Amino acid sequence: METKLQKDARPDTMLLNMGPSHPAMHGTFRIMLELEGEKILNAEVDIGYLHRGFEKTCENRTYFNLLPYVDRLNYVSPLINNLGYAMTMEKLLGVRVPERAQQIRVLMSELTRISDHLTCLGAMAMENGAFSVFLYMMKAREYLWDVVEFTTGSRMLTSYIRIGGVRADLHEGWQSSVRTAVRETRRALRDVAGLLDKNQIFLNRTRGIGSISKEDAISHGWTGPCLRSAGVSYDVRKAHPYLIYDRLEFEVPLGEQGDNYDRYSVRMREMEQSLRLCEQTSGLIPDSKPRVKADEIEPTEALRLGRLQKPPQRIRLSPNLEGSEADVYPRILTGDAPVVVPPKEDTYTTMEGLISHFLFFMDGYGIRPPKGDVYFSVEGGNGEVGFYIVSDGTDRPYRLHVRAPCFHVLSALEQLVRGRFVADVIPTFGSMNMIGGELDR
Amino acid sequence: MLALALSFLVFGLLALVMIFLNSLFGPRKPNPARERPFECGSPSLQTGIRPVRVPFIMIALLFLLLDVEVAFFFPLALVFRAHGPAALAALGGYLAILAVGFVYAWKEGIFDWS
Amino acid sequence: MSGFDFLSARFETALGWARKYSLFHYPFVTACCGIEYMSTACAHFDLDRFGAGLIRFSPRQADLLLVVGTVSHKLAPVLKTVYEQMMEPKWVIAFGVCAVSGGIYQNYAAVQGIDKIIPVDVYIPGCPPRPEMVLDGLMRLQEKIQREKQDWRWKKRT
Amino acid sequence: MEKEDLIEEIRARFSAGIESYAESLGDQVLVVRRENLLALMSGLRAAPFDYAVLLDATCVDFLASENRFEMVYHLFSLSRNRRLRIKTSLPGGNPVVDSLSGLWKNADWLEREVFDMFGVGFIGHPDLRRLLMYEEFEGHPLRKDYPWRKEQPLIPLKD
Repeated sequence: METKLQKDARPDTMLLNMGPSHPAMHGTFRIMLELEGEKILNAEVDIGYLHRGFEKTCENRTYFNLLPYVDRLNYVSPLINNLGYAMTMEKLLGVRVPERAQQIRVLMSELTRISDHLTCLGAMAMENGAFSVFLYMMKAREYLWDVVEFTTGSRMLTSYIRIGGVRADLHEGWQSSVRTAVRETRRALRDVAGLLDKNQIFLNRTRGIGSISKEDAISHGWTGPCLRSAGVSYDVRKAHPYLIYDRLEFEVPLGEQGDNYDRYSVRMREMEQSLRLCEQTSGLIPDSKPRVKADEIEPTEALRLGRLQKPPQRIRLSPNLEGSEADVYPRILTGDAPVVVPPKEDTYTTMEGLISHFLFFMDGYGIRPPKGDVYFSVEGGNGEVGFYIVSDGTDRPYRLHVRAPCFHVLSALEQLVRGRFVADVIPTFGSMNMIGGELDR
Repeated sequence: MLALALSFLVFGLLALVMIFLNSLFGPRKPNPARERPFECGSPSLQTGIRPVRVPFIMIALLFLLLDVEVAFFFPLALVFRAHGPAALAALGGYLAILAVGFVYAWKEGIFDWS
Repeated sequence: MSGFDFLSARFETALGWARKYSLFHYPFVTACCGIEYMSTACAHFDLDRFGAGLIRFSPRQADLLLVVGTVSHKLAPVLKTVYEQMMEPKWVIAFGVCAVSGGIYQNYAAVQGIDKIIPVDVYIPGCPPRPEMVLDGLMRLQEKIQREKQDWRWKKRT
Repeated sequence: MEKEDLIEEIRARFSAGIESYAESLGDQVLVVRRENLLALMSGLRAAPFDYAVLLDATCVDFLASENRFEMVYHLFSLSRNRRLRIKTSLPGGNPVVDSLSGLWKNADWLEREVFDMFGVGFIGHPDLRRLLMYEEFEGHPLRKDYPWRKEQPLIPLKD
């Protein structure tokens, strides 16, 4: 197949593939370069190597089963995708989320935003030769993932933020693990800033390279850290405040020239702001009252007791049953509409609980929002993550489209790379933080 | 002298063994795909070696010349302290001759590309 | 068992031992498992303790192909080319459920498991697998390398 | 920073092209005729309304209805911090609409993706090719009548 680049290439130039399976191309991105020596005359981008048919799959899954798919869009900051999807559905259903769930959501999405920037900058520095920066940042990320893991159960792709709240309350002793994570991340950021900020090699590779003007950035639909590095102050958390961001104070860092170094420094300063947000939110969240250690009994025992005319006392199930804390539910999940998995204690002990649990998962029932379409967006790691959902009243979305921020950021890569040298492609591409799952959906 | 020869012998043999160890143990499974160049997994955009533009060749020749010139500094450096100013004069003469060629190439515009 | 058989058996275990602990892997990273692969290869869960830490980005110098993440139909020919251009002896690890069997993406775009394209030695389930599962998968591959009949040039082809 | 709502002025100035206006869940939605789309968009991008960012452009396939495809554009004005959703429906026979790549640069890729997934043509698009799928792929996967699991492998697969 003759690509466009091959058709209008000069005979004496060299055509090079910076192909999908390349260490710096995150495995699923290909740039075809027309080179005259080291200088790039023309570049053509070829994406779609990680197109997994997300939007088609969404049309065949129920709203509740979509959560794992939504996690895997921007898989570096998965909780923010969950948040975007859950809030879009809550806007469509008109459901209010309790205060504590909103605070936990802010804490969790800020933690994953930091791990998103850590991964992006670590990979960018490693591709430019600073391998130790990558190791420091991965070490810091382990602490952040510890907090996420203890609360949600899995390190990365959690499906923790559900429609109508969050899946479980914070784990006991969460304040100390958040404090350790923030302290370790600050130390790692200090080391990396010392290593890279005035490093002449890093400056030569990034300062003034891949720079974009404000008008071009806006015309390419840039949002997020890349747009802010061009000097345009647009952050969805400030422009359209959601959750409790209006009550928390944080700045929006801006860059001047919009080049690679500005994208790097905006992300570094943004991590500092997210750390401040984590501290403020953990100060706001009242510590959950210690769980009363009643005698937990197994479900079969509960059923046998339930058959008696009047079960002796309120049956408390053993905590290893998924979602069994009935007393915690009202604090972390909405009670407005039947959009939440009923607690196990009701399911096992009352007939209505059993029916509602069964109905929730039965085909054709579950979460059925009203007909119509809705668009809502949150500030993701790379920019504005927007969900456009068209619902036709059944329990499966008729159409679900995701506004992927790095799709727009990457559409400007050809323009930024033309006329530069081959070595400049790596830092420019690294600073844009391309995530395959989000770009190709 | 013996120590020098011995070490050359031992380490030379060791190097040779290491090199041919691979051809002794490596399995031979010829595979046509391995003849094609590796271009990050995607089909290569052009076949064969393209003609190289003239400025590249000129730069390569000039580099060859100057590199050999630098190679001659090393033996001089070994005996430099023994001969004092005479060595310096020899070095200056040697450099001056080559500098003339370098300046000529520079004026001919070898460094300003299209 | 004649003297030669004894010698070649001892020699094969030595060769297996040498190949087992010097695996240079080629990370064919595509999707979410790549982020977990990063934490497996980095300081905390260190892949280097098993002799497999050195990352080679060209198939000419790698003997373990680590397929990490979803392989879509557009990427399948790329994976096949990279596998064929690898040097012998070579092994393949399918890292993550998408590489093992297509995972949660059973639709028009994703290949349902890379063993439809290339032969696979070890399958590591999980979406993404925890780093401990990856290390366990690597240890299983090392056992397999130690046990299997080594292939070398002047071997008596039985 | 939020200036007053200019939606009334928009409806007044472009009343020819606008079919209907609705307020759904707090978002402003304009349904526009296909012919006046380009004129309206360039007008909205210009000074008083200043919708400088094309947030998103996508398409929805209503298989049952006569006007099968519906293009949905989301615009965002940085200075006025307002969002606007613009819809235009295209007949199933020849789904063709004017391309916006002259106004916004990211429309190039967005429209290529919609062409790849739905087969909607864009007049005036500089280089309308498949973006996500490979050239040998027949059909448009996101159409409702394309089967969900119909694979078209590039290389022969061992089963």
